[in-house]
Amino acid sequence: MEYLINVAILACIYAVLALGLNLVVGFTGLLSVAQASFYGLGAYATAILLTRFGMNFFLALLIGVAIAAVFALLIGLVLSKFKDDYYALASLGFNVIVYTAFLNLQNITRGPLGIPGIARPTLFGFHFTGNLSFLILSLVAVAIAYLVAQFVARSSFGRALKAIREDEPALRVFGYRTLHFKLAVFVIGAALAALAGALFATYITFVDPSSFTINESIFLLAVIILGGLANLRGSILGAVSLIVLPEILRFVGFPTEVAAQMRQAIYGALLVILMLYRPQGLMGEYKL
Amino acid sequence: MKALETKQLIKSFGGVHAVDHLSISVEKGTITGIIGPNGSGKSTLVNTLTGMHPIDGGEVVMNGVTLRSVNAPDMPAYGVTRTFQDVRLFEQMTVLDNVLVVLTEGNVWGALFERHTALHLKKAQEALTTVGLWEKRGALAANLSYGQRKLLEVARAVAIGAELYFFDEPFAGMFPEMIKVVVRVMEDLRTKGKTIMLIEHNMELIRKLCDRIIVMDTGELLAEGAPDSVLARRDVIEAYLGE
Amino acid sequence: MSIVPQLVANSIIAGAMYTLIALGFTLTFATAKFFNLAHGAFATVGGYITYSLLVQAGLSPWIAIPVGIVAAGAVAFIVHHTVFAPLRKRHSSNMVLLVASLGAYTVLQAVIAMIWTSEFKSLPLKTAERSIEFLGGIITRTQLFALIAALLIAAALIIFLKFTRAGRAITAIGDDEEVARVVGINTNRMMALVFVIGGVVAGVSGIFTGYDTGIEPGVGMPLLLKGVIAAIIGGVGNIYGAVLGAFLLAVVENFGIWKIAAEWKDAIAFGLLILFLLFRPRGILQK
Amino acid sequence: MSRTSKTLISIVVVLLIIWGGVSIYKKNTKPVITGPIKIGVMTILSGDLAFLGENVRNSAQLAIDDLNKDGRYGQVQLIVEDVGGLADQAKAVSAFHKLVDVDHVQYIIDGMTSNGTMAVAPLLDQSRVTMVTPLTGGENVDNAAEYLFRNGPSDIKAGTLPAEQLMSKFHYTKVALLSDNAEYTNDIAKHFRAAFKGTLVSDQTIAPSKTDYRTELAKVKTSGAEAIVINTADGVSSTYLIKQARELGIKAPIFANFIAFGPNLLKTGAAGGVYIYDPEFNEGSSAVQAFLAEYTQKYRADSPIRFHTTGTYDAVKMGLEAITSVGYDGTKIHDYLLSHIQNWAGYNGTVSFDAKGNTQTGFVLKQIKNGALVLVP
Repeated sequence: MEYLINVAILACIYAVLALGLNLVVGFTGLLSVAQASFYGLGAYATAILLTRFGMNFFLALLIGVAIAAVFALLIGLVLSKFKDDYYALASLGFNVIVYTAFLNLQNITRGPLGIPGIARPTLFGFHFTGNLSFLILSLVAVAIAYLVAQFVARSSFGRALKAIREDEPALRVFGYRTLHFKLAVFVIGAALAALAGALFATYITFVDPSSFTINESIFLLAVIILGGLANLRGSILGAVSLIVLPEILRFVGFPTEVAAQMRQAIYGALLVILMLYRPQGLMGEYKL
Repeated sequence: MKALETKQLIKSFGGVHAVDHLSISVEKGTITGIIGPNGSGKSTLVNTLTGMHPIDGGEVVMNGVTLRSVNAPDMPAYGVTRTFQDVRLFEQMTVLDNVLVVLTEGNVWGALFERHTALHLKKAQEALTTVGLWEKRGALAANLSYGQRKLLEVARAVAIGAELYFFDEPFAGMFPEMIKVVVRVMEDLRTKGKTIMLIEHNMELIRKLCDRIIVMDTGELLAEGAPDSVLARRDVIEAYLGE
Repeated sequence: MSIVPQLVANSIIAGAMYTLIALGFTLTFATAKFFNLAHGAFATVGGYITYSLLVQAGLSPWIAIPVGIVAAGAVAFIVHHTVFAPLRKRHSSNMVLLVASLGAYTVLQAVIAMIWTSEFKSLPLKTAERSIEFLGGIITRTQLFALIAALLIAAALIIFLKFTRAGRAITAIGDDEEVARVVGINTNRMMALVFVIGGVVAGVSGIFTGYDTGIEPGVGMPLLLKGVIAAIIGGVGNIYGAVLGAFLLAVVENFGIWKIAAEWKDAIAFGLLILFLLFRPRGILQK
Repeated sequence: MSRTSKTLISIVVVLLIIWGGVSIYKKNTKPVITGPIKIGVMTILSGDLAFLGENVRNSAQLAIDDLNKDGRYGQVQLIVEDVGGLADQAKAVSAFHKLVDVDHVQYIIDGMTSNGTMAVAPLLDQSRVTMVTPLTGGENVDNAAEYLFRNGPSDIKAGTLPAEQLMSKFHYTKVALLSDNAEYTNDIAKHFRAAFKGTLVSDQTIAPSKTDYRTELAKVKTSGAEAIVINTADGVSSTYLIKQARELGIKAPIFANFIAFGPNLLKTGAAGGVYIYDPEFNEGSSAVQAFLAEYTQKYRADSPIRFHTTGTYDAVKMGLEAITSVGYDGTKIHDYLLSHIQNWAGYNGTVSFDAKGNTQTGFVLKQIKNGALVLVP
């Protein structure tokens, strides 16, 4: 049971990440490979505020989200200069830089030592220490993330995002200052990533830089592409399937050394096959 | 009363003047044809006037305001809108969304907290009905026929409701009945006192629609005046036939 | 003694390595117009095949190295044939191609790890490594060879593109694929050729990496990323640019970690990339 | 189209979940206490460090076969779970829950890098499951959890011992330190800096798992160091460092930490004369040599990290000892290890757990001489 709960919690965390990223990639067509850096910013901010200042989780969470949002604003400002594959490359660059900062700014992040002993969230004296209660918290987070994403997607803002994705210069002629929209959606995506980060930090109760590499960003890209671009339910589906898949492989009984590689091979093959036969992903409404 | 004026307008690409010290003026409530051989700078002129290319010299006067640089997002504020020669729809969006997006809030905060209203929908319906695309409102723009795509662009321009319309070769590749539709749209706009600048190669339509025409060649103003007189001029014909 | 000559030497060595990986990448980009991340895996394949023939089969380098290079080219051909060609026929966007190439890379890396295990391997030298005094700095014979190879391959590519029929055809495709097709160039065949050449060059870089520092299945991506940065700051799609960019990157990195601490090396490299994308997006050579 | 795919996918997902559920159910039905003794292994089976994980797994299996020749423990089952590349926290936590929840494992051997160990540590105390790491650990790991034991050598000693010997034994006053920016190497470096009384003419932190250290080494070369201490996080970067140091004509003697002594170092010609602080284990004992020989024979390769092999053997042995004497219960096993593993004769030598469940296993100075690692008197 604990095991299934654990898998469910992880799926929730990744669902929140995916929902945020899908707004940026799926709706706005900005191929961001930087989501893990905002995930990390949220996780570290929460971890530090909880361990050093004993702050309440939900306050720490808000501050973490705010910090990620500020960074997203600055990074997004630079990224807004780029398009398509150059955007992907530049955002990847930022992920590397942020990761390197986690590793080297040791007086803040403790570098590779990581930050242990992060307390589980508490609300009005209720402690989310048990995994079941934490799962409920995570599900609430997914619900919030989903509602936020849905609100954005269904608003006029969301329609404008799609138009930016399709033809930004043309949209400008109809009175849109598209830069503001691109920044706003990037910030929202980052904020959701930070929310996921706060959950991750308090669930594992330990953070270190290794969780926020470019590989994580690439994995997240695979999640939303599999689930379907510009489709929110797709993001959740993608997160669930790519988190459950390796757990199932534990029971298939590959020889252990192959199993790990097999997982990688499957991710890769999945991406190739999707691009070949279904570039919008399973439930997608937008082809890259 | 002038709807638009350019003074010594310059747009150059890599040293070559695509629009070369061009000074024109357009009366309100008229349809002005812009003609000239391919590469004479007609579309470049429109792109420059709608802020898609930065101005490299000269001035533009739009509804009374004198500008040295034109910023695309300001177009609705100046009451200006356009269609594109190379059809530029929002391909992976529905026909309806293609129109709604130009109607709804363009400010980021406003847009975030706005859903499209019945009013938006009504305007969109009017625009789409005039070009006969309302039934297709659910289809993806990408799946329309070429002519329908052109019509959708017209609908988009009509829906936003401007004072000055640039139509960049709207009739190209349209069936006769579609042409009729667009012609009617333009005439309605004129009767409502709106101003239209029309780039077109079909001289028949030019004669039929335009009150005045402007002839461009290699970015310069070659001739202007009433269609019949201008189209009779030798140099104009030469410019077209490339002598 | 001064540290600078050695820094210069180090920059030249690193520059040569970056050049080797950047060349193939930039050539493919020049014609196919997308970032091929699988290119990194082609290099790894070359290294590992050579390793197997050299160490496991005990063959002479004169056989092992050419076969390794050919193998890399072959894998490149297969990946192009099974993944990229169909996608291009469908006029997929270059983001689709980018993601697909990422997938291809991931698969290749996993397969390599299954065959050769994840353990780090280095290609053995017949005779002991010899160090050479070079502009006051010290480099090894392998590194000197790498430098020569890098410059030779760059020259060869330039000559090939300028003076051979196929080369000019490829350049034509790079300028405008439609036009090229109209004037009767078999673009698909040429595209395959481009990928094979790219793979071959990648193979060479993989083998030198194997000799100079060694390889493990994941080595392809970091290697390629440096190549990509080099290609872009030099002016992507441009052979001269790849060489220039590679050496510029190497110099900035090495002098950077001299003044700043070494652990920021990657950040320095990507910082340079972002600066270029912002202020000189088409690279040193293109205006 | 998208509706059909939706239904299709949901079906697939449902099937997968059922599949998972069934296999879990199968495992669940196994009686917990009666039936085989289950020993869990959480380790790294992919990525650069896979060789490390495979070694732990192989050693544990061999140890079980060895200790259970006469079948005195009945059936002993080894359940190995991968924790992904460089131990991935999420995967580590999943692996733990799978072992404890599905397989009802009470005793785990830890073959993870510290980030995985740290992620799992709080869960050990929560679910009262005992975990022993035959790998190394510093302050981070030593204090991570009550139910976490370390029978591998201590990072603290890995820092202090070289510092003392460089002064007292070799009388070096100007030393260069090259240290990877990784968890345990930072720990080692910290204690080295604290204990070394001479001057560190060059003290550089280098990015882990890079390949080109020429510029860092150029700095060292110009610093005029009498000796160089190499403190890398894996045997790969150390190989580069040593190779490139010699290529750059750096003659100063090199002292490397144990982990720097990767499987490749002996093969590297340049490594001749390099000093290694090798974790001590009962090398003299014929039993240990026999076991290592058995390993080589069974897996057709020498153990890449021998003290992991012996440490894993000890971990298996003390585990089986505890289980058979107090029953298959994490808490009891934990208490047994604390009370009974005192001056306990194992392949790592004489082992005693302190109150925090850590041994004082240390290091011995060795040197690479013509392709072999020999003890320095």
